[in-house]
Amino acid sequence: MIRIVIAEDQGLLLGALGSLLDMEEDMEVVGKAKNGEEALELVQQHQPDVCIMDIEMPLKSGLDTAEGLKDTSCKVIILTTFARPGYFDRARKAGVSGYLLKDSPSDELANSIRTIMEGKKIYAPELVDMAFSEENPLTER
Amino acid sequence: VILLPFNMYNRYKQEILEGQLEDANQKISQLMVIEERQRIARDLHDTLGQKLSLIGLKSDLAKKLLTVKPEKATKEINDIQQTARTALNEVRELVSDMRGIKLIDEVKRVRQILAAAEIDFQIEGDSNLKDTPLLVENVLSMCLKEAVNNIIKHSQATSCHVVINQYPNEVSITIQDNGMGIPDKQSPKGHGLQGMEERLEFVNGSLKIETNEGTKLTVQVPKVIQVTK
Amino acid sequence: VILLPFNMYNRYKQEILEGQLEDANQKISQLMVIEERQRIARDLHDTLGQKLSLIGLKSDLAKKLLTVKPEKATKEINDIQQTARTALNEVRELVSDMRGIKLIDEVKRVRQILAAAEIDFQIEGDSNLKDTPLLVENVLSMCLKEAVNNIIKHSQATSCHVVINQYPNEVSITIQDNGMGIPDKQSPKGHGLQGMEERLEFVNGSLKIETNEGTKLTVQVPKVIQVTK
Ligand SMILES: Nc1ncnc2c1ncn2[C@@H]1O[C@H](COP(=O)(O)OP(=O)(O)OP(=O)(O)O)[C@@H](O)[C@H]1O
Ligand SMILES: Nc1ncnc2c1ncn2[C@@H]1O[C@H](COP(=O)(O)OP(=O)(O)OP(=O)(O)O)[C@@H](O)[C@H]1O
Ligand SMILES: [Mg+2]
Ligand SMILES: [Mg+2]
Ligand SMILES: [Mg+2]
Repeated sequence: MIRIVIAEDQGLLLGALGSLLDMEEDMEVVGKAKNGEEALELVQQHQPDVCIMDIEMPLKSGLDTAEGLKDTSCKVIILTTFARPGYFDRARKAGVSGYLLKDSPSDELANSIRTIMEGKKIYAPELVDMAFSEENPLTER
Repeated sequence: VILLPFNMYNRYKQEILEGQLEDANQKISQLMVIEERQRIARDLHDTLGQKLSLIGLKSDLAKKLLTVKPEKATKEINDIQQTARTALNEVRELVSDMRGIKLIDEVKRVRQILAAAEIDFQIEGDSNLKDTPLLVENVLSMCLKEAVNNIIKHSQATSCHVVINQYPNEVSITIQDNGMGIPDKQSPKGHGLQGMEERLEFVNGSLKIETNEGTKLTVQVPKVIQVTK
Repeated sequence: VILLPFNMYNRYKQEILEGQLEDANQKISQLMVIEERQRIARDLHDTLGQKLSLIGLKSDLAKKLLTVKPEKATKEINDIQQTARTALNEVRELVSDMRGIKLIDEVKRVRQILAAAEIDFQIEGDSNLKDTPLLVENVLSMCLKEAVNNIIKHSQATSCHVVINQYPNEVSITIQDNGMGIPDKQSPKGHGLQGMEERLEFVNGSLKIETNEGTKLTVQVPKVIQVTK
C-alpha cells in the first residue's frame, strides 16, 4: 500500500483528489490537510510514503513545507496549474520528487506516484519556465 | 570651418544617444509586457486554474462513480456545472476589466448607482464615442466613474448633471452636482482626483475643478494619442 | 565666441531630445502593455469563454444521459475532461511564451528540463539562426519544445539527440530519442503533434515522424516566408 497525505486549501479539490486516489487499489489516503502546517503535522503523525501538495496555501506554502520535509523519508509531490517565476527552481532545490500539473488525469497522477515510489523524479515540462527562473533572457541580448 | 565638425560631433552624439535610448526603452517595453503577463497569470492562477483543475478531477471522479454509484456521479456532475458557471463569470469579469470600460457602459453603471443613492440624474450628449482610441475612452470612463463616486460619497447633492461634448479633435465631459462643493480650504486631492489627473496627463487631457452651487468637474481630452509633444 | 552658444544650443537640444524620447518611450511602453492586455483579454474570451460554455452544456447532457444511456454519459464526461485540459493548456501558452522565443533560448530551456528529467542531452549544430525570419524561428522553437515535452512525457527514453542544420535556403532540426517509439497502431496525433503540423504548414515547412530505436522527428522549414504558394 502506498500511504498518502494530501494538502490543498481548496476544499472541493482536496475532496476530489482524495476520493480519486483512494479508489486506486494500491493507494490509501491517510490524511488530508488544508494548509502546510497541517500537512507537516499529519506527515509526522502518519509517516506516509508520499505527501502531495498544492503550492499556494495559507499559513505555510507547499514550497515551504517541502523544504521542511527535505530530509525525511516522505517523498513530496507538488501539484500546480501555472508556471510561476522561481517556483520550479525552489521545488527542485527542495528535492521534490514530482512537480506535476494539477489538471492531469488521475490515472496519470497515480502512475506518476508509482514511478516516484521507485525512486524516479517527474517534472511536467509545462511547468518549467526558464525565462523567469534564473537569468532574464533580455539582459543577455 | 570649426563650427561644422563640432556640430557634426554633436549630431553624432545625438544619434548614438537616440539609438541607446530606443534600445533601452524597447527592452523596458518588453519587460513591462512580460510583467503584465505575469500579473495576468497570477490572476488567472487564483481563479481559473483552480476551477479548471477541479472540473478535470471531478469529471474523472464522475466517470469512475458512474456505474458503481450513479447518484454520487450526478452530484459530481452538478458540481462541474456549477464550477463552469462560476468560472465563466470570472472570465467575463476579468476580460471586461482587461478590455477597459466603454463610456456607454460606464454611463449605464452611473445611472444605476445614482438611482440607488436617490440622486437625480440627467445626461446630455452622445455617450457612444466616435473615432476615439480605446485608451482615451477608458480614461474618460474612469473619470466619470470617480467623479460620480465622489458625488455619492462627499457632496450630499440631490442631482447630478452630465454633459458629453464631442468635437472633431477632442471630447469633453462635464459633471455637475448641486451639493456642498469641495471644501476649498486645503488642496483637497485624495487618490481619486489625483488618479484622474495622472491618467488625463497621460493622454494629454486636462481636468478643471470649479465650486459654485455644488461642484463642477470638466474633463477634456484630445482624440489622438500624441506620443511626442 | 560663436562656438559657445552653438555648443550650448546643441546641449540644450540634446537635453530636450532626451526628455522627449523618454516621455515618448514611456508612453509607448504603457501603450504596449495596454494593447497586450487587450489582446490577451480577447484571446481569453475566445478560448476560455467558449470552452467553459461547452463544459456547462456537456455536463447538462451527461446528467440527463446518466441513467438512460450510461455509456453515452461517459463519453460526454470524457469530453468535459478533455475540454478542461485543453483550456488550461491554452491559457498556459497564452500567458507564458507569447513573446517569440529564440531557438537559442529554447535550447537552454530544453537543456534544463531534460537535466531535471535525467535524460542525457546532446546537441549538434548552431542554435543561433542566421537570416531566418522571427516567425520561422518561433515555429522551430515551438516544435523543439513540443518534441522534447513529448519525450519527457511519453518516451521513457534515457537520451535525446538534437541536430540543427542550417542551409542557405532552409533550416532543419532532428530530434531523436532512444525510447519506446510512438505506438504506431493508430494515427497518434494529440494536440501537440497536430499543433506542430499546423504551424509548420503555415510557414511552408514539414514534419517527418519515424519510429526506429525510439522516435525521430525531422522538422524542416524554408528560411523565407512565402506569402502565396
Ligand atoms: N463632488 C464633491 N462634493 C463635495 N466634496 C467633494 C466632491 N468631490 C471631492 N470632494 C472632496 O475632495 C476630497 C478629495 O477627493 P478624492 O476623490 O481625491 O479623494 P477621496 O474620494 O476622499 O478618496 P478616494 O477617491 O481615494 O476614495 C474628498 O475627500 C472630498 O472632501
Ligand atoms: N517521443 C515519443 N515517444 C513515445 N511516444 C510518443 C512520443 N511523442 C509522442 N508520442 C505518442 O504520441 C501521442 C501524441 O502526441 P501529442 O504530442 O500529439 O499529444 P500528447 O502529448 O498526448 O498531448 P498534448 O501534446 O496535447 O499534451 C502521445 O500521446 C504519445 O502516445
Ligand atoms: Mg491553493
Ligand atoms: Mg474619491
Ligand atoms: Mg505532446
